[in-house]
Amino acid sequence: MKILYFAWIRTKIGLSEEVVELPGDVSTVSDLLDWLRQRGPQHADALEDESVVRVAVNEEYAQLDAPVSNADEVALFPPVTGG
Amino acid sequence: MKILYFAWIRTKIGLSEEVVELPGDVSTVSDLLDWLRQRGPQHADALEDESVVRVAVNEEYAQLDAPVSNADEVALFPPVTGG
Amino acid sequence: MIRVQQEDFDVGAEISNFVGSDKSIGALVTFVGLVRDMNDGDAVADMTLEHYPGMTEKMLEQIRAEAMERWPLSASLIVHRYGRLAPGEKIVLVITASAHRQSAFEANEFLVDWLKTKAPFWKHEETPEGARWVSARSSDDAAAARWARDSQKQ
Amino acid sequence: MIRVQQEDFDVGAEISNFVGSDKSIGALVTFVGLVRDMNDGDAVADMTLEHYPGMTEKMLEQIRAEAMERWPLSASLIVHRYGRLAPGEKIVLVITASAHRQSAFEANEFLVDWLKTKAPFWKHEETPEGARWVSARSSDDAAAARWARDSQKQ
Repeated sequence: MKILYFAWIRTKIGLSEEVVELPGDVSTVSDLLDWLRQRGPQHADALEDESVVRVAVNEEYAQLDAPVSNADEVALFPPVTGG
Repeated sequence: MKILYFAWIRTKIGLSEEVVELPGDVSTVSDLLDWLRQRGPQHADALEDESVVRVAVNEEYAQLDAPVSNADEVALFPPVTGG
Repeated sequence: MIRVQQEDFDVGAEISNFVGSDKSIGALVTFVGLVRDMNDGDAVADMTLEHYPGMTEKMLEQIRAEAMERWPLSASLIVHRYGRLAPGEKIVLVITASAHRQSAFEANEFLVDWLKTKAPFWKHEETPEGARWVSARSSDDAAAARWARDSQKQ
Repeated sequence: MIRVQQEDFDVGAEISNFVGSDKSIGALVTFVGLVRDMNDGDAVADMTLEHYPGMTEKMLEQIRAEAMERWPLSASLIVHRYGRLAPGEKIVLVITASAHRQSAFEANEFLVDWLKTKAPFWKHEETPEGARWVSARSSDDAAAARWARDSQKQ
């Protein structure tokens, strides 16, 4: 799975993207966030407060219960501030 | 008094403006309209339906009970359609 | 500022002049009204806008001042044309600018609704059915009524 | 049409291209968002807009299509910039055109509200207090919520 990070989630994690191999028990966005938080203190810190984490799966907004697989591109970012 | 006519009130009356000397019993916009309707059939026709006559006294919208005198400039016109 | 003129205006140039070096503007809303080639089901070949010189400028300045007082605007501009206009030509320009978009949008709609119902302009159009004076729309009165305040009559 | 670009845009030229020879347009509404030199009480020296290439274009096109479906628009255009921007520079342009003004105003506000709350852009600003990511405003969420439909989630 390709994971993209934007804005302060990117700067806190220190990566703009990474490619990961998901373990078999990660099947939803919620599982993915739990799993990512275990990858290290920076991931844990950046993703700590789920209320300010927005998720897109294959360039579409997704909810916590949306399914994910290794073939997907997932993006994690804070609430947007464009316009 | 200088009276200006605009749009179809102008074309019905056949005048864009006229200068008149008011008789002493004309003291409000309403009196003025009554008096003008007696000046001829074109005036009577153009000013027949008061619901579609708008009045300005000295370039400000005025109601039927507003006072008028010979020193004023009065304009009579249909509802506006600009913008 | 307000202007009543026969000649066309350049929207891009008006916006540039308008913004100038003011860096406190976050939102700029522009309304342009154009002559349509159809009105009330008939083709329109040409239009002439009559106005009341003097009162027009006075009323536009009054309403612009009211908008500036009701909303926290950086600036506002009204340009309204008169005379003969062909379909596709611009009739009116309203620009409002503010730090935030809500004021800029609201003040712009207020000014346009007001222009449609109070500014002394009258449209006369030529159609295949003959020439005619355009009738006022009750929907325009309803739109303008949204902005009424207790402190204001009419 | 939608465009996501680093370079500036010319509002006058965009409007001219946009209207073209369409004489059915009676009302054209333009929104321009600009970088302010103050935000949340601090001077802003410079701003950088980060975006998610790919998703940004896709989302802008989706919402533009939704506006075209919800209002009887002749046309609509969204241009959004990214990269480094100084105070006074233009960030975003939204143009909507319709036969009548109500649709043009409503669709424009809908698109701007949506852009503020759903388009994947993030502002990073430099102030005397240091650099910071701009926080989302709950007032923007409230504005966007006005347009929610039962048939649509989020």
